[in-house]
Amino acid sequence: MKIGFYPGCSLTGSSREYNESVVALAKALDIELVEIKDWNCCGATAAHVMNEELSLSLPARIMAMAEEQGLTEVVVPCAACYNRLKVTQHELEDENKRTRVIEILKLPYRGDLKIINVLQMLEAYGAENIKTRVTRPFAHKVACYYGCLLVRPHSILKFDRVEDPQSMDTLIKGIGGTTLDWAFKTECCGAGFSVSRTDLVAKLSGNILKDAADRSAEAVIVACPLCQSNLDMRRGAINKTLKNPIDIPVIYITQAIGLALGIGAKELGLKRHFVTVEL
Amino acid sequence: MSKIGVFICHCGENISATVDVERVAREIGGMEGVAHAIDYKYMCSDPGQTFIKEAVKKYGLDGVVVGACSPRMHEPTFRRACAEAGLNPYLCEMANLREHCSWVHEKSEETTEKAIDLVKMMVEKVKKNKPLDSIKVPVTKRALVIGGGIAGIQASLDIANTGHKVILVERDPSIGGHMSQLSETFPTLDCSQCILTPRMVEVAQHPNIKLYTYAELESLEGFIGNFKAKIRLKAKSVNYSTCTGCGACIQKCPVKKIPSEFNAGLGTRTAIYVPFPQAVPNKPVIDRVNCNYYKRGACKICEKTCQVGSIEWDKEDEIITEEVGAVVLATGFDVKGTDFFPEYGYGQYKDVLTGLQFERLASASGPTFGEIRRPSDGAIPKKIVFIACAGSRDPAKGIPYCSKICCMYTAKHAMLYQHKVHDGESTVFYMDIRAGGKNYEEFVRRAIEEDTVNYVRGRVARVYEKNGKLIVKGVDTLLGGEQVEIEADMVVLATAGVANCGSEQLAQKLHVSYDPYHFFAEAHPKLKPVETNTAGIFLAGACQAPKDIPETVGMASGAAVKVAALFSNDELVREPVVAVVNRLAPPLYSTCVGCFMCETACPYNAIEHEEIKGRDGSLIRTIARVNQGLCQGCGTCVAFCRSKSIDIQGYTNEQVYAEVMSLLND
Amino acid sequence: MRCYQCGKCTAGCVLASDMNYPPSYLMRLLQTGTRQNMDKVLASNSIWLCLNCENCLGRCPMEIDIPKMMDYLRTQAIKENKLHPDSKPIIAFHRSFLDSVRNTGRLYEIGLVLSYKFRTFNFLQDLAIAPSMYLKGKLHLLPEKIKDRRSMKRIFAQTIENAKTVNK
Amino acid sequence: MSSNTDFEPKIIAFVCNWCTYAGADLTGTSRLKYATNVKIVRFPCTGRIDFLLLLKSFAQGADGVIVSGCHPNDCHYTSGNFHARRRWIAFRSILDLMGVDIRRIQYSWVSAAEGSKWADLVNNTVADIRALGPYAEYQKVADYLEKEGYNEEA
Ligand SMILES: Cc1cc2nc3c(=O)[nH]c(=O)nc-3n(C[C@H](O)[C@H](O)[C@H](O)COP(=O)(O)OP(=O)(O)OC[C@H]3O[C@@H](n4cnc5c(N)ncnc54)[C@H](O)[C@@H]3O)c2cc1C
Ligand SMILES: Cc1cc2nc3c(=O)[nH]c(=O)nc-3n(C[C@H](O)[C@H](O)[C@H](O)COP(=O)(O)OP(=O)(O)OC[C@H]3O[C@@H](n4cnc5c(N)ncnc54)[C@H](O)[C@@H]3O)c2cc1C
Ligand code: SF4
Ligand code: SF4
Ligand code: SF4
Ligand code: SF4
Ligand code: SF4
Ligand code: SF4
Ligand code: SF4
Ligand code: SF4
Repeated sequence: MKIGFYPGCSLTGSSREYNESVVALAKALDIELVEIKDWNCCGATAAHVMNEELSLSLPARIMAMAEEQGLTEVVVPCAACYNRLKVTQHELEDENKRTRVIEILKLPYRGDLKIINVLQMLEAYGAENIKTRVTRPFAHKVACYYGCLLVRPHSILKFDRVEDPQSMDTLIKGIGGTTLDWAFKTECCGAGFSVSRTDLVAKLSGNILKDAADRSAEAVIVACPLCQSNLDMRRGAINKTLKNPIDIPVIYITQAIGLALGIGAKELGLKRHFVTVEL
Repeated sequence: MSKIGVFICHCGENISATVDVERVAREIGGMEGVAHAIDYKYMCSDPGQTFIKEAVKKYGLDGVVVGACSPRMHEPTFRRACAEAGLNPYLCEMANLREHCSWVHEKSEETTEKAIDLVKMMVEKVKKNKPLDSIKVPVTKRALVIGGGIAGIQASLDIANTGHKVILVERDPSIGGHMSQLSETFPTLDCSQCILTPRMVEVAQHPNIKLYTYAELESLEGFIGNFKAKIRLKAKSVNYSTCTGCGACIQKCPVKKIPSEFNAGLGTRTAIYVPFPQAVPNKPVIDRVNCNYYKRGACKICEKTCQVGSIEWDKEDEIITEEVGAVVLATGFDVKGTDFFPEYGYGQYKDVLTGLQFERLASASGPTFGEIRRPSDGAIPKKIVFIACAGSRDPAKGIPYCSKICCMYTAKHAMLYQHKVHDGESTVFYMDIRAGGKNYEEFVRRAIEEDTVNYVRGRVARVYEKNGKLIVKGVDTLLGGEQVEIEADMVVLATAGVANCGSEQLAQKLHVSYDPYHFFAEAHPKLKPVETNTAGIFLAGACQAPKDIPETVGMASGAAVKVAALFSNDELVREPVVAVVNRLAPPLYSTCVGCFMCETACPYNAIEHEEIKGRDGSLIRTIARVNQGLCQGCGTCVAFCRSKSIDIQGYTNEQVYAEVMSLLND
Repeated sequence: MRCYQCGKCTAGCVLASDMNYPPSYLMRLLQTGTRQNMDKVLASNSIWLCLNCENCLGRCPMEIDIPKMMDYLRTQAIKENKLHPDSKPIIAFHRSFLDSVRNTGRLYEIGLVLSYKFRTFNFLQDLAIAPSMYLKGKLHLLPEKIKDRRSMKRIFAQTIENAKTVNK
Repeated sequence: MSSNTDFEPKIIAFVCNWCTYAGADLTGTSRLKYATNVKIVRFPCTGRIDFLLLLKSFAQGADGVIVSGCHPNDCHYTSGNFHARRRWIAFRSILDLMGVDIRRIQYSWVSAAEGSKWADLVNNTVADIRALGPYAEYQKVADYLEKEGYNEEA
């Protein structure tokens, strides 16, 4: 199985461990990831907030490059990038916007690339292999945290259910884990405010962690580097807002499955987290 | 050549003040085909009518035109006069010289000329008029009522009490509908079953009512006064003529865990069951889907228990035919389940209930014998949140309309809760309180003021469970959007009232229209609320739109009166203003080419297919035929027919052309 | 605007209590259509605090796209230079982020943080976590650059640096 | 547009029995005044109105035509007026094709309660048609009817 791959900036920087675990897991599941050549940043929230055409042009270039490379399907592990790419694709169905963006890019753009997130990739191409290759069942009670960007806007992403998504829970159950029925699956963690309004991130992420901890989760499972860094890297700031500090780790779904398949902690980048992972 | 009589009226001075009536009579008198033309002060008076009658006889008139007021006023008068003189009434027409001429124009040459034109038009039309006979259709004086909720019960009793026979068809094993599930009813808080049960019994015992429970309409053919209904009697597996209703079989049936429909899923029932203790008829049916014997071929405990041998294993559905003259549709409504709203719990939290489930909890005959207890653990909830408009007024996920009854029943629920749990706290999240009705607003105020129900204006965004509590995240919009979070023990959703499942198919079987939400459509939103646009089929109750009991009962009685009025005659007499497809001598038969454009156009399904067969019985052609019982005379088909084969009596192409040409041909 | 003030957006908005005007209130202000209330909206922190998390949109019975309106209002506030103080660090962050993308085609996190600190004069912030980030291999000292950096210059020149392009 | 002041247009109104005819009756009972140029032909429903009749009217010398019935949703026969409106849309293009000035056909809704609307409709139509002048191309329509027969799209 061969599939296009857009890592995005976070995965090459502050969320390297996500990249490492995606790559390691893909290898273990016989999925060949073909990185888009000379890819650029999707612009994230910054472009979205500051200028609409910019926010469409940056993702459009990525997709144009992938199309040029002959890719038909691209997995985008970062939920923020996934969201930007999908929304851009949707927006560019509008003739005028598309013409304008093609004029800016000076690249052909068709818009028929299939953009999927990591959960969809694992569902579609990994489910069977995961089942047969589990060597170390992931016997933990965890809270699956989807965040906002993976499921909203539903009308465009058309992924899972908005209020109570299940795809990550199903994957975790598939490797022997137990998942919580909890309330904050898709509440916002503060997203792009990590640097500019750490106080708000601490409050929002704090609420999320608290609910998971109250329900005695052993870990929070995520599929987005923004969520991960807010819940993990900002733990110091979060714990300052809470009565009882919380020490449950926040790991990627790819790391959880990697562990179950017997991939080493180092290979999965588990050492890079701020909150020590002992699972 | 025609011999037409023309009578111009002064209407005192109403016409003659601006129109030179003598000149009108004079000029018309000179028209080709006019045998007699006069003017007179009051044509509708006795002497005026006598002039007409005498002229008909004296001149042997074959057409009459009265130039007077609007035909909407006196056409029947003058047609009757003609008929009395022996002239076919449909050979009499009126020219509207008052409303359309003298009253709307100044006195002038033009006004008189217009009056002359108007009379000319009618003279030309009358020349083309043909004698018509009013249509008589026989009436079968027996009514079919579909649905045995309070609407169907009321309509059946009212019709039966006028002395006519009623056939009541109910889908479930018992009549009663939603009302039988209710605890106490607003705005008086009287016990629902106490007022309903006597009527249910009355239905069962009424000599004029034939009750078919566990039955559904299979098909309906025919037209007003003359319907043929095929009814499917679903196999009950119990012989009702011998069953005593002792209930021994029910006690012994080992399949006990089937969610009870009557208790809205909160209680259980057996496979052989009577839906509720007061059921009418109070005899069981076997639910074949869940019965061990039908599922696996073994059990038959009920059969062994039954002393009178009433179990019939091999009974099959039976289809019977009934002839009826009118139909009352009373199939009611349904409520949406809790899974309608993902953010309120996906139907996954046991203590998030629908209003109907709360009714069962509050009902003395319910699963908790009237104590408000949580389905999850049986505890008495100390804090309870009611969410109004849960599904209604929500174009995004629900339905855009207001379900109308839920503001009231929510107030009732909060009140009942406060009466039963004295130290309880209840909060209602609402958007508007719609309490239009006699004593309704007072009722809601009582909930707020006397029973201290906490009303918060704002919608709830989310409900989730934590530590056995339901966390309700709402807002108080009257405090500028302050978030309100309540840790509740129970949440009750005022879920939307929606059309009954299958109502669309039923409407299609009956050829009645339905609205975009699948509620049956009334013929006119204000003036014909109980009629459908199919003559002879009437509506009662919540099948037309969500409504409460008083309105339902009023509507049911209204429908019953319509049926009784229809049954008050042996024959229906109708204006012959209906469409006809022309008929010619063989081998032509008709100019109709059988395209059935008329069929697609007709809003009343009045077009039928007629097969023309040769002497040997072989099919020559299929052409259109109008069912005069169904045709309402709108004429839409006429405009659709390209071969001009269908025409409408009284407004034929010929007649209308004659009118138009009289105006333009000079 | 079809908003009927049910308040469901506010009930579920994670930052409603930090906003000058919670989302439903903001919608009401806009609904009045007066200049006075528009000014209130533009000068509020609500439009800057909104995270575009779309909780409100996902639940609004009238499907009102509040996040999209927020996008528009932010651009409008910048254009009219009516900025609530809360907007400063947020805009500074976005600008620094985009600078990095413009120059390298990707996000250069150290560069971003440095540039952000110059913009906000908040030199102490994040001092605590940067070293551990570096130690955990989460920060690159040198920027990663894409080859076709000219395309980035062109995209920026024709969009955000082009005075004529505004958010719709 | 003053050249036609002494031109008195001939206008025929095709109206339905339930709404507009009754509306025009109300104009009368309210004693509202309007121009004498319009003569009403009564139909059960606008759905009955056959557009051949409109063409014939023009061919025979009408200068303008009014078609009016119940408001949408108020149709006495549920849907007749919808059919009429749909056909009118199709009919417009035929008229256009033939070179008939569609401004000469006034399509409107007048309910039984709109007596003054009827008066306004008549007066406005008369003014409009007077401004347009006598309908001179009737021969075209007559030829068309002769040649093509009638092939209105339903
Ligand atoms: C939670 C709740 C509380 C309420 N509280 C009150 C109150 O306090 N006071 C008040 O005035 N009103 C109240 N109402 C409203 C009341 O229930 C309705 O007004 C009333 O039930 C309408 O009666 P109906 O006969 O039209 O419909 P239904 O009660 O729905 O009866 C319809 C009947 O038709 C049968 N049926 C359906 N389809 C078919 C078919 N195809 N063939 C044959 N039979 C069919 C059904 O089985 C049913 O028996 C409440 C409603 C709800 C949901
Ligand atoms: C401002 C306003 C606007 C409305 N708009 C709408 C609307 O848009 N849509 C709608 O559906 N409804 C509307 N309504 C409501 C509507 O007017 C009523 O529903 C309707 O008129 C009620 O009809 P009725 O015959 O019961 O009473 P009424 O119309 O009041 O008729 C009662 C009749 O009885 C006569 N009468 C009274 N006492 C005696 C007596 N002792 N002996 C003999 N005769 C007597 C009266 O003279 C009168 O003719 C409106 C009402 C108002 C006030
Ligand atoms: S017939 Fe009509 S116009 Fe003549 S007097 Fe009677 S009411 Fe008046
Ligand atoms: S045969 Fe069926 S209905 Fe009878 S007792 Fe057994 S399970 Fe119950
Ligand atoms: S035991 Fe027999 S008689 Fe008694 S209720 Fe059952 S079927 Fe009827
Ligand atoms: S009746 Fe009240 S609760 Fe029900 S939909 Fe209407 S406003 Fe909402
Ligand atoms: S539209 Fe005319 S030709 Fe066609 S089936 Fe009907 S009557 Fe016959
Ligand atoms: S006149 Fe109307 S109701 Fe009668 S057949 Fe024609 S379309 Fe149907
Ligand atoms: S949820 Fe939608 S309708 Fe309700 S207040 Fe917010 S924007 Fe308005
Ligand atoms: S998108 Fe903005 S306004 Fe809407 S819920 Fe999220 S933060 Fe609140």
